[in-house]
Amino acid sequence: MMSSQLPALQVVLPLLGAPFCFLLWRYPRWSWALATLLSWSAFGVAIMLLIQVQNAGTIEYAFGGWQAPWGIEYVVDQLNVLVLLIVSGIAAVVFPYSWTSVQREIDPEQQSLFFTSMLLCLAGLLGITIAGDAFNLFVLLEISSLSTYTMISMGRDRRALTASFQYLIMGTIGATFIIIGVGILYMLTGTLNMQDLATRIPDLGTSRASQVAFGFLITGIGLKLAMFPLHLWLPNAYAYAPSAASAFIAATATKVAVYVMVRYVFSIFGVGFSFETMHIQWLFVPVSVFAILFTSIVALFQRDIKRMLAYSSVAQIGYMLLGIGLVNVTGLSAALLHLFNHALMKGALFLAMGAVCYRIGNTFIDSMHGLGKQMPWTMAAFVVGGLSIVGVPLTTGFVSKWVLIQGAIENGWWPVVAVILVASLIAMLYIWRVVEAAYMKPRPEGAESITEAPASLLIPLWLLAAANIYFGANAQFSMELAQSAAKTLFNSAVVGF
Amino acid sequence: MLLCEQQTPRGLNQLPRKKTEMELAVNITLLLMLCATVFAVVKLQSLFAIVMLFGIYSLLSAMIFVALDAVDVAFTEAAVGAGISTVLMLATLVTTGRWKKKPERSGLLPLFVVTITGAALVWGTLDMPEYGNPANPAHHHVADRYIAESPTEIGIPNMVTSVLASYRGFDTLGEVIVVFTALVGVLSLLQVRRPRTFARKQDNRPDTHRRRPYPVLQVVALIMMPFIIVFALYVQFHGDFGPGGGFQAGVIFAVAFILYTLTYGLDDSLALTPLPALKILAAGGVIIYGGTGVVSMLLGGNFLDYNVLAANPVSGQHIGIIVIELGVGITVASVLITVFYAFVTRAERNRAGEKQVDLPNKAD
Amino acid sequence: MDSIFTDILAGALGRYNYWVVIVLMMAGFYVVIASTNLVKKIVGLNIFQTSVFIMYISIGKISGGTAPIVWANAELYSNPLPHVLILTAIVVGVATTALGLSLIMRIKHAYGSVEEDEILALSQAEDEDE
Amino acid sequence: MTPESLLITALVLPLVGGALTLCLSKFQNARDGATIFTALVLLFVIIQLIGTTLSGGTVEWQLFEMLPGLSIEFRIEPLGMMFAGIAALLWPINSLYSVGYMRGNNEDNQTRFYLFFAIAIFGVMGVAFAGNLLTLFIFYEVLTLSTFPLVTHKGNDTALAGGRIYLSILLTTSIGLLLPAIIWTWTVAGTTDFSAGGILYGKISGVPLTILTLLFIFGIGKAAVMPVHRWLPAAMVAPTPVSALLHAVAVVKAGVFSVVKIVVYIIGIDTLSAAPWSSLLWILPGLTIVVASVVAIKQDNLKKRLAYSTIGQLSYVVLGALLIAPLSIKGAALHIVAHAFGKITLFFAAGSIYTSCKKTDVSQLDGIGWRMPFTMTAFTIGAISMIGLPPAAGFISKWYLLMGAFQVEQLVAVMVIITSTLLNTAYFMPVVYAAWFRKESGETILTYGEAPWPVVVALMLTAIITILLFLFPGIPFTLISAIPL
Repeated sequence: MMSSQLPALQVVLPLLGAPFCFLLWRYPRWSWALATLLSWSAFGVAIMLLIQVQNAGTIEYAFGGWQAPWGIEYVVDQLNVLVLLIVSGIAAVVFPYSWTSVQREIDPEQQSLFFTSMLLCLAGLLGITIAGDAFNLFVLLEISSLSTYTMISMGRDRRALTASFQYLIMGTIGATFIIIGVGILYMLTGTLNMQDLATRIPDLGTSRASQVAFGFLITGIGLKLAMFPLHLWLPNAYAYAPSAASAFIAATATKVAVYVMVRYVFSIFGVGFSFETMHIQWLFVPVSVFAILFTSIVALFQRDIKRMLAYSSVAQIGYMLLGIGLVNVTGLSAALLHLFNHALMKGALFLAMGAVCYRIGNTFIDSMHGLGKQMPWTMAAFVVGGLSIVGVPLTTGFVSKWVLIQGAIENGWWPVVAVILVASLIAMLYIWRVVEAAYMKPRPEGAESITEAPASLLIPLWLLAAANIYFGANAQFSMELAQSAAKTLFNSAVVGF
Repeated sequence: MLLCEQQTPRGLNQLPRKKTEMELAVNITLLLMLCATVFAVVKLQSLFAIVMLFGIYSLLSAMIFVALDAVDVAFTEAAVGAGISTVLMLATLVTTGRWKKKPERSGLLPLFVVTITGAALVWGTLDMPEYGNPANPAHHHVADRYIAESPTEIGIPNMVTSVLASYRGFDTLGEVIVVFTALVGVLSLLQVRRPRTFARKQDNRPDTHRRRPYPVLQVVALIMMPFIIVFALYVQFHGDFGPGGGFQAGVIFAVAFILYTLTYGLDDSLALTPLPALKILAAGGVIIYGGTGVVSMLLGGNFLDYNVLAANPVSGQHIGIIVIELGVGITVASVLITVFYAFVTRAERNRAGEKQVDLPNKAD
Repeated sequence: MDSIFTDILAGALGRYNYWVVIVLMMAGFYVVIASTNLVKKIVGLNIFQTSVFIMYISIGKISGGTAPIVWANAELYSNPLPHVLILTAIVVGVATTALGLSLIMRIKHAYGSVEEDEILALSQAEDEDE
Repeated sequence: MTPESLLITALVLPLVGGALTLCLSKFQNARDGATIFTALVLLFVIIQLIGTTLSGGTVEWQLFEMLPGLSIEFRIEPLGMMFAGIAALLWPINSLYSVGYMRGNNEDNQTRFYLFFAIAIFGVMGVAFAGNLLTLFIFYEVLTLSTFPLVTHKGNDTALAGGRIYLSILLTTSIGLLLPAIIWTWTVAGTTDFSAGGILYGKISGVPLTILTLLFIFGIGKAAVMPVHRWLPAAMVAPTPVSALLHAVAVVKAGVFSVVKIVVYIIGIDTLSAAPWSSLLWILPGLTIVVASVVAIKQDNLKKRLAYSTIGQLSYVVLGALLIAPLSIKGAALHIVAHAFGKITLFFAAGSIYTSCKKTDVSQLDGIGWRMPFTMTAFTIGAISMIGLPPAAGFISKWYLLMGAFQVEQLVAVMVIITSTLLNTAYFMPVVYAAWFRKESGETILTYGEAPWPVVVALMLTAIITILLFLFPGIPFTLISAIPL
């Protein structure tokens, strides 16, 4: 009986845990413990779902016992089980980390509110991923967005407030665009269920209204995933949010948005409509090429390393869109694989920055001189993550770039190959700046002596760093998941799930 | 193209001509009024006027909703848009000031973006299904079943409530969580505190912070409160049969306390509804709603499957809907009250003359 | 000639509702992106969203129908599903508004202004100080 | 021990040595002893493996699979065995030399030096035994990254600037050119395994094949074919033992070795010779040879002169490979060996001079032969080998290269080889002449003699091997004739 309820439990556990977490406002430690426990259970559920999907194929769950399309359903398939695994896995690492980090960055009265927000955000992201209903997706999107705005606004700098507000405006515009798109689709098909939409949209042919709906959905989701040039909210949001929040959001939120994009483009509208009627690749490819180059260069000039990583994220999202824009199985596999890998690397990098912030109070590059000797473990983990961003062999980044370049070569798009490689070199430069500061510059005279971050920060950090190496050396697992999902998405254009 | 051919005007012709013409006239009038309001908002500089116009805009759209047969939506829009949102905006203006300082920036780029977006939409409407046509695809497939089956499957006459609470009950749980999330956010940004505490910090004038008593208003408010609360309870439990339900009831309930705060001050209303109690209720409502789902799971159904709550599925549905509507009402009422208190606290601090300085962004 | 004209008129009559709503939507959208005042931005956002609500409800309207509450004389009910969706969306909207307004009050407190360009200037000065 | 466990030992041993030096960092003698001991054990293991290879055994070991069909795996074949043999033979000698050099010059951070040196040797072993392109690429990068701290060992601005050039050129070429070439290969061939006759036969032809070959040649920046040679002079800021073993032998040989290996086992000689303009490819290394030799003449700094000489000599190997004649490829392989011993001797001598009297420029070397007779004797032997005169190893390899050039009737290539021999003479002989036949200038009042004994022993050893290789070329010959051409 338990196993058939898993899809609901995946979301309901953190969702209903949140009010309890909130009720413990006098006891932040308990509130954190509860949140951590729930994040672990969510990860457990995701693993069980993965096993179920691999054994039995797609799982459907009807809320309230109402069959879709009349009721709301959850669908778990090859594609979103991967995303569920990423989101809950990152949460299972970041939640334990958050306690120590939050002690330094957030006032005790607000801590349980922070943990509640994190839990709500987790629930929202998981819900978006698993939702099989276009409108339910919007509701869960708003849960995750509102909690994200809250977390960002809790940053210590006052610019956190403006960053949060800017994100709120952009995010709400994005969400409104999404409901406009969903509304038009409903008007044309009479259904909100994604599977149902996927079977009915081909009947519409190339109607103008469905093209407009497509446009609004892509723009709305594009705002959410920081598609260049709609990314302006992202750098400040990541830079000024509390460290634990930055790590969690950076590793998961945009990934979920990319997933939604893939879901709409491939399964709901279908390959034929998206790529042959709308030619969406002619948007994705130039935009992502420009994003990759431009934001990588901007990242080079950042003083705040968190902000540098944020710009790097925009570039990395470009890789994923590029993979989608290649319109071949290899490219899509690369995009999905990078979804997984980028979560690991950015998670590790932001957690490392959180540990630095814990000790020195900021993440400016000039404050990090000589840290390599004083915080050897933290900086070593940063280097691992950084190498992964660059795409050095035996890290996850290498595998994604390998497959992405392979996809580009299959299309014979040599300039795109060149762009990917040039961007790797730029990434090398911006990671190198940090390495040089930390390892080759002496600690400034008179600076107070710094000790290594506590184990409660280091253990989660190294879990992610080690995952970067493990999945870089043995990418069989992630690649198989990504590849089988990509194949399904391409092959079953109509029955998109 | 397929759609255009489907649009047989027959359905339209069979309808009483007069009624549709009336609808058309009302509609067009209201829409024109909406346009006028919106253009005033675009042009005006006074924030106070803008906010008031927004209230009017909401009220007008509520009227449109009535004209378009969406009575539940109209009820909610009136309560929320014209009510709570406007109140919250006005409370914000106390802190931020009533006037915009500068004229708009040169709006060429925004104008361009808006024009493109609008043009795309208009282009899209050209082959959209005709407005109001009963043959439109939107009205078939899924909606058919709600209209045909819900009175027997769920057993209540208000189809909106059936869909809201049962068929799409999980959406509504999500909606309650969104409200709850907003509470978490507002509480993390603003504090709820008795104004007396910081008035004392600022100076030693003991009484200036208290509102001058408005005896007439206070008495009227006190008389009105029970009626408002009774009305809220009516809306809460009558939602199955007519427009209304937990959300609208929650808003009305909150309005009673907002009225009380406006006339008696935050000190007194916080004594009436202490903050911890409000927080517990806010979380409690969510737990009641979610708990219903968990119970149905434990009884062997899917999450939020009310059929298993009683021996007879229809009475199960009844129980489920009543319980979850209660959860919605409790959460919405307590969240809105708390949010309002938080806004008032901030406004009171301003009144108490706290300096506007660059403080580190900490919980103040 | 005449039939073309009536066709156009019929088409326009079938769509005027959408068109007006689009105008409203775009006006709200314009206020959001063009206004420099944060409060006005939030008002614009609300207008934008409310207009989308009207669009949804228009989709659900059936000419000559009545509110979807069962009563004896009713022959045709309007579509209840958009109503449900918009109920949810209204609530989401007010939640966003409350959060946005709280942020504005904190921004006012931290920067002493709610004008976007002034805040931007202050932030940039801060960026350079670092 | 089974051949397989020998292979694993050969790979792991340098890392163990590195770990040992780290553990023993407090005890200088024990630490240095550990390094030399590890090097000797490695030599022993490699000799065993050479035995296995000569008797025709094949050894394979797969570490893990990264992606389906794409794994980290090792496979011993004659060419790689030869490369590993050179490195293993020179590591103990170089370690001995390092001990003398590092102590003689009171260098800081000696433990770090030995640690990264050991990691670099680990990289070399990986490159030598790589069973496919991916493995080769990974260890190639390990070699690049692990030598960076060695190049910047002094830690001053010059060293950092040199290090930056070093790293940026090597990484840029490998990521920007070599990596796409590898992925391209994988995309068309479905594998990156090294196998006899190449894997690209029938998979790719025409101009794309030529482009792919060029990507490989320039992508392997370590082969220093102009214009991607700039990193090598820049790397000369490193302590001399590093320049000697790594930038005369291990790193640069890893480059040319990879080129030869790719030409033979990936592209395949027959496939390559069918590609358009393939008969002109040799012009790239040919030009490099001439230009590098001319530049070398102008260098006054001895290590810089040696560096440009290295660039020229490396291109001999590349030239041998790109002439696409079986004989020239054998010559190329042989030149890897010959150049290794000759050039390391020369560097050892330069380091020896620096250690004993801090002289770095050619113009300061008048009469130095009589103060440091062993050093300069060794230098002379090295120089003879570089020029390609008997009785040194360089003679044999150049002979084969010339034969190869005749075989494919590239008379211009023959001219290039002959011209460069003259140029070699022009930049080495003045040094030898000055050292032995010029009088020391009167201003020098310093008295100095030979460098510390470990330095002298080491350089004499390599000089002797250079001559022995001419007299008894049996083992390298046997290995080379086992290369499937």
